[in-house]
Amino acid sequence: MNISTDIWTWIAALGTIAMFSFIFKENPVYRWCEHLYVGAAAGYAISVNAKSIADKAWTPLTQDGKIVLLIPCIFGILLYARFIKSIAWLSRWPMSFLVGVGSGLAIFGVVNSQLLQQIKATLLPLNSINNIIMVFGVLSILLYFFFSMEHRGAVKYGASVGRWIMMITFGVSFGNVVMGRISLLLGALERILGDWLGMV
Amino acid sequence: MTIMAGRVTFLFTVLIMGAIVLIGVNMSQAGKWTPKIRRLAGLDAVEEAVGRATEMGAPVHFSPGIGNISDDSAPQTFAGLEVLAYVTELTAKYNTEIIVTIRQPNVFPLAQEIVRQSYLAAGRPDMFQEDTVQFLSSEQFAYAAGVMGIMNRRRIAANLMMGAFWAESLLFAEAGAQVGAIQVAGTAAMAQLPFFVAACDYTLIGEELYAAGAYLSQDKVKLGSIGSQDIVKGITMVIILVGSLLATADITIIKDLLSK
Amino acid sequence: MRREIPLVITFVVGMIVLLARIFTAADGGEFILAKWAGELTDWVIIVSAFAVGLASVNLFRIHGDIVARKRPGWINSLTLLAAIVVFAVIGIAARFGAGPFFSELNQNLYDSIISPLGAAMFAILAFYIASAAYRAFRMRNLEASVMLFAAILVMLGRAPVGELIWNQFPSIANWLVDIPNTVGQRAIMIGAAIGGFATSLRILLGIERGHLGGVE
Amino acid sequence: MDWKKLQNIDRRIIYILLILATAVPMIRPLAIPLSTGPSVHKFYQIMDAIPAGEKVLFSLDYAPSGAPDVHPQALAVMKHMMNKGVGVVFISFWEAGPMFGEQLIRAYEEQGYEYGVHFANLGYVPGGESAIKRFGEDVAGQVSRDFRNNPVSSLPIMQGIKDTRDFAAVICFSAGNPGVQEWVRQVQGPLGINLLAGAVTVSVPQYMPYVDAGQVKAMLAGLRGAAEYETVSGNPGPSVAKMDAQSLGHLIIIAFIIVGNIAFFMDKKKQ
Repeated sequence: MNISTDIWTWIAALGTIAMFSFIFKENPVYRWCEHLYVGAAAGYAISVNAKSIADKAWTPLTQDGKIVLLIPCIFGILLYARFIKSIAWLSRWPMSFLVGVGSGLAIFGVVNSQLLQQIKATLLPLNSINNIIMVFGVLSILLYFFFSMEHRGAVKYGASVGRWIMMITFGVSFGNVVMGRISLLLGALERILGDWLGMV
Repeated sequence: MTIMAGRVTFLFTVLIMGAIVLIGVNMSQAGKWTPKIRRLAGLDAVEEAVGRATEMGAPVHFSPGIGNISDDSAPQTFAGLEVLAYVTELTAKYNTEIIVTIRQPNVFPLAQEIVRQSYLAAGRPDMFQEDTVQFLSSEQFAYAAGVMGIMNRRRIAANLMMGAFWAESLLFAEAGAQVGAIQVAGTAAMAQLPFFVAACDYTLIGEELYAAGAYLSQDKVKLGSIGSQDIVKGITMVIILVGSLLATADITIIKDLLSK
Repeated sequence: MRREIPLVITFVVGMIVLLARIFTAADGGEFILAKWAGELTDWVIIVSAFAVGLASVNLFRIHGDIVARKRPGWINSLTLLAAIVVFAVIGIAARFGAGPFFSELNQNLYDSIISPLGAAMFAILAFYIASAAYRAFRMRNLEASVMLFAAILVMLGRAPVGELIWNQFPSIANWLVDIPNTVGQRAIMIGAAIGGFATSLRILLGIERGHLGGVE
Repeated sequence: MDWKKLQNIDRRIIYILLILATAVPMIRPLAIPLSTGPSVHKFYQIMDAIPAGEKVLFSLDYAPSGAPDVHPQALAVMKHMMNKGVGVVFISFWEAGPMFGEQLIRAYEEQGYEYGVHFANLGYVPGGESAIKRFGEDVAGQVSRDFRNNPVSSLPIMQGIKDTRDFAAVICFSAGNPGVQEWVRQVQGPLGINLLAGAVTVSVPQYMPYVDAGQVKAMLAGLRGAAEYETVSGNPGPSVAKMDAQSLGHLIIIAFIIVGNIAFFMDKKKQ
């Protein structure tokens, strides 16, 4: 064994153990570390975002004279209008801006990469067992997602096949990520057993 | 100005789907067509969960996910916020505390406004407190640590998670199970569905999350939209079936059209 | 006015972002919509940066109140507030060029607090995946059994020890991942895309307003 | 026997057994044989065919959270490249990436390898997808100073490098976006670089189409990919030891599922 003498390594290792302690029981040490972590992350985020306001808005605005950047800055300040009752309604402007960009981006993202690409990938020749499973599997699950009709008769049969296939999917995905999750634990153990205690 | 290569089909798809949705919404608003939504066990469970929290005198926790409103995950976040409006009114009716935790700074003002308005609509503006809607952290796992701490210390009786989730999904679901909460989750994040299905009492899968707002509110606009979505789904199924049959005969016309 | 302007803002910026992904300049040169859309995405970063401050106000109010009234756990709340200030000040000093001392301190604080605590939270998933499997994977009915067997087969196919037991486990696992898993993922994605499209469209066109917190 | 109780076994017992099952083999490896897949062999052959004196680029696109799955891959490939005398240049499009570059370098600097000759760390470039595109087309134009604040033009290893085609291979170690998908879209497609990938386990199915289409020449999948690479290159190292922990961890979870089900059925039978 070869215990580390670096103070930062100690902090990291003890913090890791404190977080792990939660799984046994919520306790005062975890509670303290949780608050420290939330505060630290918030402070860090403030510094990162202050820098991005400086880089993305202030510098181009003041040095390159990019006046149009006043708009997002005003929007940003309007977010705080909610604290003043008489002009609180102004805080909806920046929100509707964010929502607008989001819905525009989302329409492109979901239709192009999720809908069209996935439909295209399902158009397979029905000449192998795998392809037949693929095409009819997708169809039966889509049947399950019909909301405006009760599942009766043939629809009920098709939709329940769809449900089974989804259950297999969930089981497979679950089993498939176990390795990735154990890897994370090994990474944390390495921090404790290796970096800190020097046993590995 | 010209259409980008490979985006022609996208343009027409958006126009056709958009027309179907708009016509459905208009007909539903005009009372000419009222689609009925089949029973969704997961959503009936929402009321059950709030009811149980009331019996136990313990709070309800709600998370609208960790997605944003200004990127691809926006629709899931909106769907989650629709459910939040309904759940808040429900808790106002039952006089039960709700704790809403937020990860995205952008989502925070929206969620706060929705909760405030819902309390107002239910005639209980007094129930709104500064810590009803809590921003925790924009850092994914700091948010998770905060949520898990709150669930434990406040001994929540119901845990509702509706929106876009990433790796923290299982952290919440297991921490919720540890305190014995009834848990209902809903997400379209494929990678996290298995964990919700395994660890929660009820899970809304994919599109069910988008149907939730309509189902709970029975709002005509939303119902019309759900009906239209079913029509779009029907067309999709026909395209897949015909396309595969044609592909079997070595005709790739539909596939080529989709690549335009 | 109060109602219309937000709807107009949403519609206009949403359309710019969307159309910039469909159309381009005929001569292959720079396209004005693409330029605006790029500009708007930069604006999102700026507005979001302001929102971080707004959200932090909430943290200060909640925990400041706990500290001021010396409610139970006020020491934790004080720690939280102190951490915000310390990390924000050192971070800003480091990022705005206050010298190598601050840069190094900032890096060390990140590496030994934010990063390991985050990694530890993430690693808790290894424990939770085990307890979730134990609790959920019971052969209660056909659906649950199907899920259970799929999960076990894939686990045996992934861990090296599975191959020692039976050398066919990896190929079974691969088939399960390639075919049934893809089927499910694809179909759920198609359904969710249709739902996501309809939701976004209703918001873009202002048919849905609930997201802005109702109408006053 | 109280089957009810066994069904609701205290979860802490599961946690303790899981810690033991993973920690013990890390301290004392069991050497469970590990088979190696064709994808890893292909990856190894491509890397092994690079002659000494050439340079490769590592794009370190991961953060501490995904690192346990991806960083070991970078370690294994780094070791192979150093043994062969191939230079390695690091770039990152994730803020945390350069830190991992420094970690990779540290062990070799102690052995006397020289910074700027055998390796260089170009640091972090913000801007996601568009940054990858610009960097791909014009390396020196995008990064003028490296992570250690040396002018990039002064580094011997960077002589003769204009764009990413001048590297014998580009390996994107990726835990999400921006990462493999952006490299394929923005650089591999337009420039036709020799692109390989190291992926977190969860992303593997998502990237398979790129491998099938030949856009990504070969891929390492998660920690297991790293362990297989160590085995193939004849230097079983830390990742191989971790695979033993993986095996025991999986067995523990499966054993618990079985115990839970036995208890469930016995309880039902009793009733």
